[in-house]
Amino acid sequence: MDKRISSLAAAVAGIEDGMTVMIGGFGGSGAPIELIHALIDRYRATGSPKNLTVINNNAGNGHVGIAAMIEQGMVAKMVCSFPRSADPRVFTERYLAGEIDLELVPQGTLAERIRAGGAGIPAFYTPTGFGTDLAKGKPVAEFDGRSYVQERWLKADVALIKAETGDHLGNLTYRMAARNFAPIMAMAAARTVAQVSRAVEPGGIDPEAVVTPGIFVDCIVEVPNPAQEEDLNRANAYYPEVTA
Amino acid sequence: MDKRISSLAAAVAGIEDGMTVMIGGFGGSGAPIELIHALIDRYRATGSPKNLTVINNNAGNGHVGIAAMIEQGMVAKMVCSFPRSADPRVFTERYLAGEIDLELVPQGTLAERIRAGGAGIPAFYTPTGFGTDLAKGKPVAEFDGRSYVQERWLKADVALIKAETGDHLGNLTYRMAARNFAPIMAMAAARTVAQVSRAVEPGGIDPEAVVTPGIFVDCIVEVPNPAQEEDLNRANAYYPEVTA
Amino acid sequence: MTAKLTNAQIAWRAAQDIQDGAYVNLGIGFPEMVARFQPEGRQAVFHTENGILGFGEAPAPGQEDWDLINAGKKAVTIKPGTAFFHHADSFAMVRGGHLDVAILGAYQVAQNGDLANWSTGPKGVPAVGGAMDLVHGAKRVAVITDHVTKDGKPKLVAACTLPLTGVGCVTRVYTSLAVVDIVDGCFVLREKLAALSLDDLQSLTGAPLHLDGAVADLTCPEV
Amino acid sequence: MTAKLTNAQIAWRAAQDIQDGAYVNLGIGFPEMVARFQPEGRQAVFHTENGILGFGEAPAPGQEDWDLINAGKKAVTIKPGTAFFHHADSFAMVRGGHLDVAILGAYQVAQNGDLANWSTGPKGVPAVGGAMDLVHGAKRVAVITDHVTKDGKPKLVAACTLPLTGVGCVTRVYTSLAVVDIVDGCFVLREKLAALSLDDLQSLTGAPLHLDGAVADLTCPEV
Repeated sequence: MDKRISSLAAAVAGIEDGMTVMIGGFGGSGAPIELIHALIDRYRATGSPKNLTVINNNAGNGHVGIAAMIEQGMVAKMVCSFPRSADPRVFTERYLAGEIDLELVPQGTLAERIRAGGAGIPAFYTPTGFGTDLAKGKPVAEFDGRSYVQERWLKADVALIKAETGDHLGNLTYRMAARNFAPIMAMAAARTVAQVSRAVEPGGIDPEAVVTPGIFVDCIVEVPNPAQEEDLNRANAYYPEVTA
Repeated sequence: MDKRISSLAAAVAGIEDGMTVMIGGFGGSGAPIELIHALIDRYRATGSPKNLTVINNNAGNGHVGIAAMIEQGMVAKMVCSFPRSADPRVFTERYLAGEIDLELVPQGTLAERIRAGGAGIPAFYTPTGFGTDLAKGKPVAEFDGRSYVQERWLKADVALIKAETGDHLGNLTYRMAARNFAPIMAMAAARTVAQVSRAVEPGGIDPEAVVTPGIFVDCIVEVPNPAQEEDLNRANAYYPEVTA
Repeated sequence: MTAKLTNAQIAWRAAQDIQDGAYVNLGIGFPEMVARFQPEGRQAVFHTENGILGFGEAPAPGQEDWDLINAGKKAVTIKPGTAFFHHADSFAMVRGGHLDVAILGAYQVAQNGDLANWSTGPKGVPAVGGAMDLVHGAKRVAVITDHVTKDGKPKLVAACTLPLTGVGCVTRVYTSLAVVDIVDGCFVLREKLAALSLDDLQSLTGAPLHLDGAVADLTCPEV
Repeated sequence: MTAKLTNAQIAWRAAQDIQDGAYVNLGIGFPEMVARFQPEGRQAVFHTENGILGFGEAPAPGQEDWDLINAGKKAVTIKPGTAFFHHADSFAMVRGGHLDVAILGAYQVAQNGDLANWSTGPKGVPAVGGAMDLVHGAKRVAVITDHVTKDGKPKLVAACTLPLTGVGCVTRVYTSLAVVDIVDGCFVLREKLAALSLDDLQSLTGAPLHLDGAVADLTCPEV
């Protein structure tokens, strides 16, 4: 078994129109920029995939990564907790124009719904959001005298995540707070694609230090020295590059 | 902040009659033998704690560890998935005599209930056990055409766990499959006591390799070269030692 | 009666259906034997409930490390690519549908896929372990078992009389006499020992055996 | 009107109530300032939603590592004892009651402890982040805020008119004029600026201020 895929294009080939795609990252940290841009390349070349539902904590920043996907018109709906950023114009304009849907989810509920999707838990109760607009229409129940909201699992067709080290069996480690949503998204997607800064042979990761066991990962593609979204935005980058 | 406690006796001092105690370990691997035996010492010296509810995957093996607690008469109820072992006589005899209660829980449901207790999720739905005797009397619900059982969180007053390395802030790593229930029990108990084979200064554990962050741990006590339950049982050990 | 397959042969037959790279959980006891018979060129990744993925064979006697055991509390080894994780993550793998196949023993399997393999009734100390999770988690749940009980009663039955492990969960049964699929509430015979007549097999089976195309000969090497 | 506390002074006052070794989450923006004012000899352990416990101060400009940020997307640093974890574990810490205190900003706080701090109404793009989890998770939820809005309206109110973040969750409010506890559905005044009369404070507050023993002077150093 060898889960390595040699090209970014091949890694994102399975994503089709209308799919739900989880994308790792919290702001720029952990954003799999190269995978996202490979998907944009495919869309620009073929017109597909479009009408995507994207699950991410945020809704893009500047004009790269998820913001660039939205700018290209690939995204029909965002599921996120905080669709704001230093430069949220791309999402904001489309949202206010009614061109993109938003499902706003409290951050911890978003994380738990994703984890539930990966763990085979179709629904759970949380105190979060009880009595607020974000719980409207959801079942509520009382346990031990306290009120809770019932929330459903979230699953995806594909997860695109960024990891630090990956072995051929798909075992992954992460880099600092770039870990964030990646381990749980890897669990919750039917197919998980990880870009890794360093691919190693099995045995190259200490079994104690594996964060995402390979069972949750379908393929890895090595991207040494990946772009950092924050750096791109500080340089006012656009994807695709704006030519004069 | 320094969570080190110098003696096993002090580490188990807070456990009182009638409390619920989670004890880490799967069979012998991860069993905090020294903490358990310190608790037995206290019971023999003071008559307390007794009437304990113990949550563990199993129900003791031979005459050491949890089996010895049961043999001493400290345990009123076991919550576990598999109350059998190579030598389960201590539990078996008391159970068949009606002297100890048993709540039998499927292993994955046991793990998820404990994790839910630690994560503030009072109830969740699982397919496990649906239509079986172990789901009798529990609420059921259908999601997307499939039937599920509602299960409640499990919490404890105290968790006793065994870890490999612990720093003064309570960050922990484990040793191989001795990890098992310890990380989730640490989350689910009001007070978590960890025996560690090696105590280190903060910074002595790679931040990426921390398995249990210190927020889940109240105190650590160093026990170099801890006993392995399996070795004790192969040597027909008793606790306290049987004197001729 | 025709010579039936040995347990090792049943395990061998089950192993032939495991694909290269499959994630597999083997129930404790008899099913553990399946790991010995992986076909040449295929390597499954074995999962154990107590938090190891990709473990290796048993160590040599005397080389056991009792922190490195499987769900049956037997010593195993690590291999390149092994990963450790805690129990909630382990059962997220199980319940979340990430295992390709779970192979379990059985007291009874019903024609609707119900499985009874954890309790023979109210006597003694009940113990369930991870079986109830496995039957609702793995993408494919297979059973390996003798075709009949020690006193000759069918283990493939119209409806389970023993306490259930799971409802409608088994899709294939490898027995000492046959390979039987469960399709739409029926036993469908896929393979049987060549020397055994269909009538004789039916007489040892507690519910009708349906045919759906040819029945292959169940052949196993001496193992 | 009496000189009110600066934001830094409000943050300083809130910091005085944080015990040594406390696990603390500071909301993004103004509440982050609380970390600057830990009293001598006390060291809190700061949690950030995006998966770090025990992080350190901001790095020097130019030294930022953008994989090492807080929930406000600002660069932080590691310290001896820092731990990284994923988002579900991070919110297990929050929702599971493991944080000793969360300190948040507010648009409105009601006398029953209701908090509104995430939305000023249906205009624009709504964004909630982790606030709704924090208010139902931390053992103690405190608010730091100016006592009134920019146009002079009370932020401590009889009932919130803005969309709620959480129901009955706040137990203490540190404002630019006072320290107010919420007890049994009432505002209970604990401290106020010495130069401010109770009547004047009441006139700036949207619900009755109750007294329960002496009201201390709210004093803060220049910070």
